[in-house]
Amino acid sequence: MAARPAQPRPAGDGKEDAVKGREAPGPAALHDCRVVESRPVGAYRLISFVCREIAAAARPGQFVMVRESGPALDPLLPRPMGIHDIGSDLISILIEPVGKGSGRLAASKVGDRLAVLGPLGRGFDLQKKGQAVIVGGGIGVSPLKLLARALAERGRSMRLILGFKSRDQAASAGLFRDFDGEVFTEDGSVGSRGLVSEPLPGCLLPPPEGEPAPEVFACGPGPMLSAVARISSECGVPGVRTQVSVATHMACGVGSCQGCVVAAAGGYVKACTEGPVFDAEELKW
Amino acid sequence: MAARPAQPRPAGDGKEDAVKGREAPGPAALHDCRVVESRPVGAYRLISFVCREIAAAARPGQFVMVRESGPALDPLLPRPMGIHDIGSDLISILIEPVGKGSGRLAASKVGDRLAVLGPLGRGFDLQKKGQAVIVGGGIGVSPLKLLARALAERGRSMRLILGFKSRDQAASAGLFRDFDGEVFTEDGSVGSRGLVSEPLPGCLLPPPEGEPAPEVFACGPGPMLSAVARISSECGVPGVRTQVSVATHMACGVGSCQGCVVAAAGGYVKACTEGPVFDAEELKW
Amino acid sequence: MAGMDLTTRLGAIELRHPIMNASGTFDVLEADAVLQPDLLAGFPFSAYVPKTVTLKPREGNVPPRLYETAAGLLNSIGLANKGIEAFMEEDLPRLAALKAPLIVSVAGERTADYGVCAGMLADRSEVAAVELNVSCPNVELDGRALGCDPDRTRRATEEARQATSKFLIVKLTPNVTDIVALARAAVDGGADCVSAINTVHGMALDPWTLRPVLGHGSGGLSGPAIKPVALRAVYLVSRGLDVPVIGMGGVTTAQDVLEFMAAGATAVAMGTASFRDPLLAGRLVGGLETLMKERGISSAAGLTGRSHG
Amino acid sequence: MAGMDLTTRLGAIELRHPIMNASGTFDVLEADAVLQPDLLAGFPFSAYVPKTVTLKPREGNVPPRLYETAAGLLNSIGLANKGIEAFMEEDLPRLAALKAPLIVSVAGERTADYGVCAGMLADRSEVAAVELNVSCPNVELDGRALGCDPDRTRRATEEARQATSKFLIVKLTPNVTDIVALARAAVDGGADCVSAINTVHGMALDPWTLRPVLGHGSGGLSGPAIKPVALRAVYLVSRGLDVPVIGMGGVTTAQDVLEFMAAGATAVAMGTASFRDPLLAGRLVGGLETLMKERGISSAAGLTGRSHG
Ligand SMILES: Cc1cc2nc3c(=O)[nH]c(=O)nc-3n(C[C@H](O)[C@H](O)[C@H](O)COP(=O)(O)OP(=O)(O)OC[C@H]3O[C@@H](n4cnc5c(N)ncnc54)[C@H](O)[C@@H]3O)c2cc1C
Ligand SMILES: Cc1cc2nc3c(=O)[nH]c(=O)nc-3n(C[C@H](O)[C@H](O)[C@H](O)COP(=O)(O)OP(=O)(O)OC[C@H]3O[C@@H](n4cnc5c(N)ncnc54)[C@H](O)[C@@H]3O)c2cc1C
Ligand SMILES: Cc1cc2nc3c(=O)[nH]c(=O)nc-3n(C[C@H](O)[C@H](O)[C@H](O)COP(=O)(O)O)c2cc1C
Ligand SMILES: Cc1cc2nc3c(=O)[nH]c(=O)nc-3n(C[C@H](O)[C@H](O)[C@H](O)COP(=O)(O)O)c2cc1C
Ligand code: FES
Ligand code: FES
Repeated sequence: MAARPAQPRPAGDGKEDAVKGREAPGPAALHDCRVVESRPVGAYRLISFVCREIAAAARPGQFVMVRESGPALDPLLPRPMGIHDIGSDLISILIEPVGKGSGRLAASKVGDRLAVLGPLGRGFDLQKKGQAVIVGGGIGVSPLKLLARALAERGRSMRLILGFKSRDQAASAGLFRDFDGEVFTEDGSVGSRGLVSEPLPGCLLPPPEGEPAPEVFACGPGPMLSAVARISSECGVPGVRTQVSVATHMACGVGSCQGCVVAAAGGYVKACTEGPVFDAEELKW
Repeated sequence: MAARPAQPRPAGDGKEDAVKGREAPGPAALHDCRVVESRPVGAYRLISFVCREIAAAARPGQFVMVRESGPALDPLLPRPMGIHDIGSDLISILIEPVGKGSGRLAASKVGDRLAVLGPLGRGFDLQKKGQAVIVGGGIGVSPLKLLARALAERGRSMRLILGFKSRDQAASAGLFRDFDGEVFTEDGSVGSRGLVSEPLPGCLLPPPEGEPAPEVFACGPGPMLSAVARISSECGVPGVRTQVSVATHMACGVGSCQGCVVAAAGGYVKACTEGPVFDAEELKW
Repeated sequence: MAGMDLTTRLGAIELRHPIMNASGTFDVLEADAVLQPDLLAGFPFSAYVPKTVTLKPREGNVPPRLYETAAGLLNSIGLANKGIEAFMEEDLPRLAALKAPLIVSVAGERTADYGVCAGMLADRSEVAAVELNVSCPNVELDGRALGCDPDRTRRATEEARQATSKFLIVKLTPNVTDIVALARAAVDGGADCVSAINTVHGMALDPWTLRPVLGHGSGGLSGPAIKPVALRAVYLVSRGLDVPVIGMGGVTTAQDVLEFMAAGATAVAMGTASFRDPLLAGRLVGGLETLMKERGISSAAGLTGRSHG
Repeated sequence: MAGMDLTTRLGAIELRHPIMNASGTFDVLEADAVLQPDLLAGFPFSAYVPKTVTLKPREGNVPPRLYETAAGLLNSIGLANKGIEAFMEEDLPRLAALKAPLIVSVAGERTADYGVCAGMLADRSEVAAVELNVSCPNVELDGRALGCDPDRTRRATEEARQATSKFLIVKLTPNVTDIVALARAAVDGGADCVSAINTVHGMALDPWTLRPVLGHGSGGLSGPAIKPVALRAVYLVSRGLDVPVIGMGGVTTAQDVLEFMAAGATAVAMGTASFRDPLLAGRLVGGLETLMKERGISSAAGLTGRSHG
């Protein structure tokens, strides 16, 4: 397979689609942002910082590259974090501390400064009309709040399915209390015991005559995403679309390094500029 | 000149001397210490942290190796900092932010944790009886507070001369308000205009018959120390002793790396275990 | 700043300041879309080096391709690129809009490729200079880089030299016993300039599975971690040779730029630091001026090689 | 931990766990005085390697000898040591109190010195093994290290091999094009084991004067910055050869120990990290056990080379 040229996509290809109903995004830039909230949410940590520009421009499914401000060079690079929520001039992110970079960010205190590059990436396409089935796994639930809010604003009917390993992760379901979500845990400690992929087939039923097919939006660990992609491609309902947000290692977040690629049908694609949201059927699973 | 073997000095050579009047030091160890005070003192920053063991054991002129606790590896190594003052279970250090390591330490906030190795090094020998002339320059004033306190406890008559570049440095003279100090600044903004070496000759007068000669204690930048050493060696008063505390790059602080050496008459000596306080006449200037 | 002269020269190419980008770390065509629509015009770097191109398109290595280490970054992109033909057709015309000289980086899987690529670019007026990336896995050498071998390096440079009269730069790999010997081979082969350093060989294991974390197995280390290695290379090469040196490896601050220049560089390239801040270069120029002023240095030319004494 | 076997072997030398110190970074005789009066008895490392000794005393390089870089440390100590005779007279008897095998590191300014030093130690029962530090500036090579030349490395090893029947380790320098070739030369010369890596060549300039900051000009880079370089060296050398490898370079955490072992090390040495915490090694042993348990690995032997797959 040949390398796919790294070109900005032509107009009208879904990027602009996603913009409908929101003002056009300003260009991404590096912002020096003050942390105004830092609190634990079970196993995760919710950090909010002031950034009017990103708050005005960001769309559901976009992400930011975040690092501590200052001259220390370890951790060296920013870490990609999905945009969890937006206030008038605030951005919230939800962090699972899994290593050095995320651990450091999760330790941010009120008053600390973060260097934030964003908004970045192509978010979810909100164009379609069918029932939205939103599936989140673990820390992958984070960007789904902004998505659920946007879909709700558009009056889309929604099913929200959130899956976690355990009780301390499932605490983050509390962040979705504005929406009517179902919670699954692998250990059965909260909600139903099981994986999020279990209720999924039941959500993908043929729509009433003349209505559009359901549409799946998913974010979570790789195995979850591939299960979701498989289930929706095999559900037998014509017209079901599945958008997945993938997580890969990133260095630049702006298409410069070619480090974040994932395998797609036509070759590698960059998760940072061509994603992180992809149509499941574009990708090789 | 041949390398001088790195041996612990024999008993009775001054290390023990300095202990007189204080309990014998416990061994140095790495302590996890909580910052309880962090405030600006002009151009410097005063940081206090809890460490009962070091507080109990440290003697004037000793130092600690300090770094931020935690896994971040830049800055990598601890930085040597003179012990400025001791409370019942507190240690204070005074930091001049000159680079990455000291800058990071100076940014410590109350509640932060520091990894502190100490107490380290050979402090000032307090054995002699003559008038003490204490000379500090810039951030070199820091360890002189503990020294002045110890000499005062011993009833030694003292002259305290503190020199600075400018007003913002000279603010640290306020930390010595318990003692009767004279302040010099290069720009004349505070106290007398001039270098600390200027009043020194006037302090080194022959003692009254039968009294011991004056003794100089100095800490400050290299050029200041060498001026002090020269002035006292040339003052013509027999028996004048000059102890200087030197600052060199250190990696380990415990005699392992041989990185901190300074040139002495018999070869290189380690500032961390054989110093940082030396007799001026031992060193090559 | 009044009286400050930051201009520097690579042969006949004049740079308005010494800070350029390192190949493979800044994609101006992408950035133009993501960051600033006017980036091609208000470009922060003084020269632009696109990602290395090869004769044939390369899809690059299997991901993961990145892993962060202490103050460093390991990458195994594997020279993913669309091939020189597509590059010349699609990218070169767009890059002509850049307000900075263009230095095209080429690599070959075979020694002869260097000549072919240099020849293809020889009469394109958009191209100010050609940089030979000799760290590419070489099929004639079982995948080792020809840049590790002085003889091969000289021959690859000769091929390129014969094919073009453009300013010719050879980019040195630090993964050798004697980098000065390699630099000399490049100059013997006809290079007008050397750049140093490319990434340092390194490897990381997945903390959990304990298997190599990069899809390709091992990779190249860049960033502040390698700065001391790079600074030494620039120092030695610039003392040992008469051609200008482009210094790089861990440049992150204006102070770093200052030091690489003092070590002997005529221009300095920034790579990994662009991932911390894609528009950093612009700000460093002002910082560099300040640092020079504080030290009483009034021109870039007066700064170059200042450490040699 | 029940059922955990952390013991590892270098030939006939049994180590109670894999973590030893790296030469030149832990002076147990000094530490015994400064840190803990009982350190010689309750020693955290599983083997002790003193600072390299040479035939004649060396006063070492002009200070400054240290400079911190991003996640790394540059040093130019210059093998300051009291000479092998004074070492054998003054230090060896005291080191006999250590509850850990003693590995004496020697270096030569001439190739023949390696044989002389090894011979002097040959019948000292306190000495379990001899390590040849081939990164010492060599007077026969204009000050370059003989460890950069396979032929010289083989000859130095042969000299030592002929002079002693003790377990013989050759410590490899990473500053070469092909470290496996150097390792092979050492084994050809009779080495029982190789250790890797010594420091990486590097340099720093004084931020203000812009002159080399180290008194000696350049130095050796150690610490986490070089870990990816070291891990790769251990991986390649252990795959390419049949002798045990002692891995080092940036080891700072239990996770690092785990990774070096998985990369192919039979034992792991900690250097610069001791400067962050001189008694770290003891705590890493417990941490290593935990990490192994989490991954279902029950012995050090089962961990070594696990990345090779
Ligand atoms: C578009 C996008 C959005 C993301 N959103 C969030 C979010 O909202 N909240 C959140 O907590 N995390 C999010 N992540 C994942 C987050 O970026 C990684 O967990 C983080 O970078 C790990 O860095 P570390 O230094 O803590 O981990 P490391 O110590 O480097 O590694 C720990 C684990 O994380 C994996 N990892 C390391 N670096 C990355 C990386 N750059 N990208 C992905 N995985 C990595 C490693 O393979 C390893 O399994 C997102 C990732 C992407 C690509
Ligand atoms: C025994 C001793 C006691 C000291 N007490 C104090 C004190 O009480 N308060 C205080 O502010 N400083 C003190 N210092 C100096 C302090 O350790 C250095 O300023 C600090 O290490 C600089 O680190 P940096 O990363 O901030 O600077 P860098 O960015 O590394 O360098 C900035 C400047 O500091 C010098 N420097 C760097 N590292 C060291 C080092 N390890 N030792 C000496 N100079 C260095 C450099 O040459 C340079 O000029 C003491 C030093 C010693 C040896
Ligand atoms: C992600 C990435 C991709 C790179 N791609 C190339 C390349 O295509 N051609 C090249 O000559 N160098 C390439 N390099 C090396 C850089 O140009 C530079 O020489 C090296 O990274 C050291 O500089 P730095 O530490 O500032 O990044 C790449 C480096 C990185 C990190
Ligand atoms: C201050 C210092 C002194 C060293 N002295 C020696 C030495 O005498 N002999 C030797 O073989 N290696 C010496 N080394 C190299 C270390 O033993 C080790 O190989 C290297 O530092 C890499 O390990 P590290 O990153 O854990 O420090 C020294 C390293 C440092 C930092
Ligand atoms: S993260 Fe650099 S190209 Fe995507
Ligand atoms: S600082 Fe290591 S020996 Fe003094």
